Amino acid sequence: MITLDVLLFASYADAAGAGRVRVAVAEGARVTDVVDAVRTAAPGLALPSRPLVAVNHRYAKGDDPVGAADEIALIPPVAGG
Amino acid sequence: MITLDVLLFASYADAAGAGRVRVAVAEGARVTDVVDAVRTAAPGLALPSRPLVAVNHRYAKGDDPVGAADEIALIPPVAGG
Amino acid sequence: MRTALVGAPIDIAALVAEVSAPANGALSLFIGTVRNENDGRTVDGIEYNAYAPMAERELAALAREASERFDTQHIVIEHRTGYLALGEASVAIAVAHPHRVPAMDATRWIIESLKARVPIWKLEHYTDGTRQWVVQGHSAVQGSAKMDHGEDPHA
Amino acid sequence: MRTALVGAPIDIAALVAEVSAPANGALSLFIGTVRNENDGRTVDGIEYNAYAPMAERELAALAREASERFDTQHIVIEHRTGYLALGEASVAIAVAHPHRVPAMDATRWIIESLKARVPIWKLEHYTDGTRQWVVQGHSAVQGSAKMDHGEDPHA
Repeated sequence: MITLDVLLFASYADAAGAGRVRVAVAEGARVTDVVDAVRTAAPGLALPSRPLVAVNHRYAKGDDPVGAADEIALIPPVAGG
Repeated sequence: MITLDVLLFASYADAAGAGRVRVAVAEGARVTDVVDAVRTAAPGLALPSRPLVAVNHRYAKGDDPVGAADEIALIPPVAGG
Repeated sequence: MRTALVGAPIDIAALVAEVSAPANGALSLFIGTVRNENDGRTVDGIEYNAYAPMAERELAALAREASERFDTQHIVIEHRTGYLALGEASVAIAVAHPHRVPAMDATRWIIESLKARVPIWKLEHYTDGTRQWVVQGHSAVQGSAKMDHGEDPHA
Repeated sequence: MRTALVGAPIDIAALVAEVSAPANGALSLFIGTVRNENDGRTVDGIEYNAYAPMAERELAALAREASERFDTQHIVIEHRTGYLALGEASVAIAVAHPHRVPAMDATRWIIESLKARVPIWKLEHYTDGTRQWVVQGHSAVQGSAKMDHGEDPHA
């Protein structure tokens, strides 16, 4: 298992009551596994069915691999400008 | 007959060698009559077949009437901006 | 809403401030500037010549029409006249609106309409000492006499 | 070409100067500002919250992509973070180009792309003391919990 601190922002951070959530996933885990682990760890977050995820500051796909050294963030619908 | 000083600008003024050309047209003349009179008075001007004409600072149509008190100008293709 | 032909440099920051208002979420600005090349010739500067009373009337009409089409009063248009050096702003259009799409649409509509109908002409001065009236973004070489020698009688 | 997340007011005149160059005949500027109303509620100010390293990366990528699509290096994008009062500029995009159409197209492409993909969020503060995260130009009332009480953990 590897431990990851997944970053949360804006409405996600408010809903979780924190700016990050710690999860554990298996070696060889994919982005979708991390999202599933966050759902379990922070049920109050009420994530959409396919939330946007960034890995190392880039938007990632569900089957992208993740490792212990990666910075992973859940990205609520953006609203800049 | 009425006498009119028709204003010229830019390439038209250069071609005519002056910023205005004096023409005489009949009472009840239309814009097209003024244009024809300018062609005769300033043959070096080489006007296009249907030059833009302004009467009192508004674009005019060929059959608009003109009078002695009107300010008439021939408008070369514009190039502002 | 304000439009003007101006003889001095356009103050961009003042235009931005002028159209700003608490209800606006977007501000679109277009600036036309004198560039150093046209049709392959090296430009030194441009002399802008206007049929002033008609150009002022047309600019005001453009602003009114844009105001109706795009539903905002926050429109300023300034156009320079006289000789402009490289890089100087010849025209500036500022439009503010609650929303971005109409702000940008209005700015574009105004510059395109201005170029189509406001009686202003430009005499390009080239580095080789010649000059030429510009027609629709191109120099007036074809279809009319070359005006290299021309003095502008309205300057 | 430069992009930045900034904590202090955006200097519009400086941006205009920064993209100016002798080969450019057109400069297009878009400014997003904090407006006093959204979805019928009276706004006091907006707190802009960014995932800073990713937002900076995305802004730089946007500028690079716009540079290739519209063939100009003269692009500056600045986006504010933190609390902005009414009327303050939250984003400014300046693009200069030899020609007007690509300058305006690039500006529009950048603001639309920025709103679609740069990880920045706004927490609207209303005059009644409540706050709410904005979703796609609308307040996040539907489809998610109302965040009136929320403190921003990243401020």
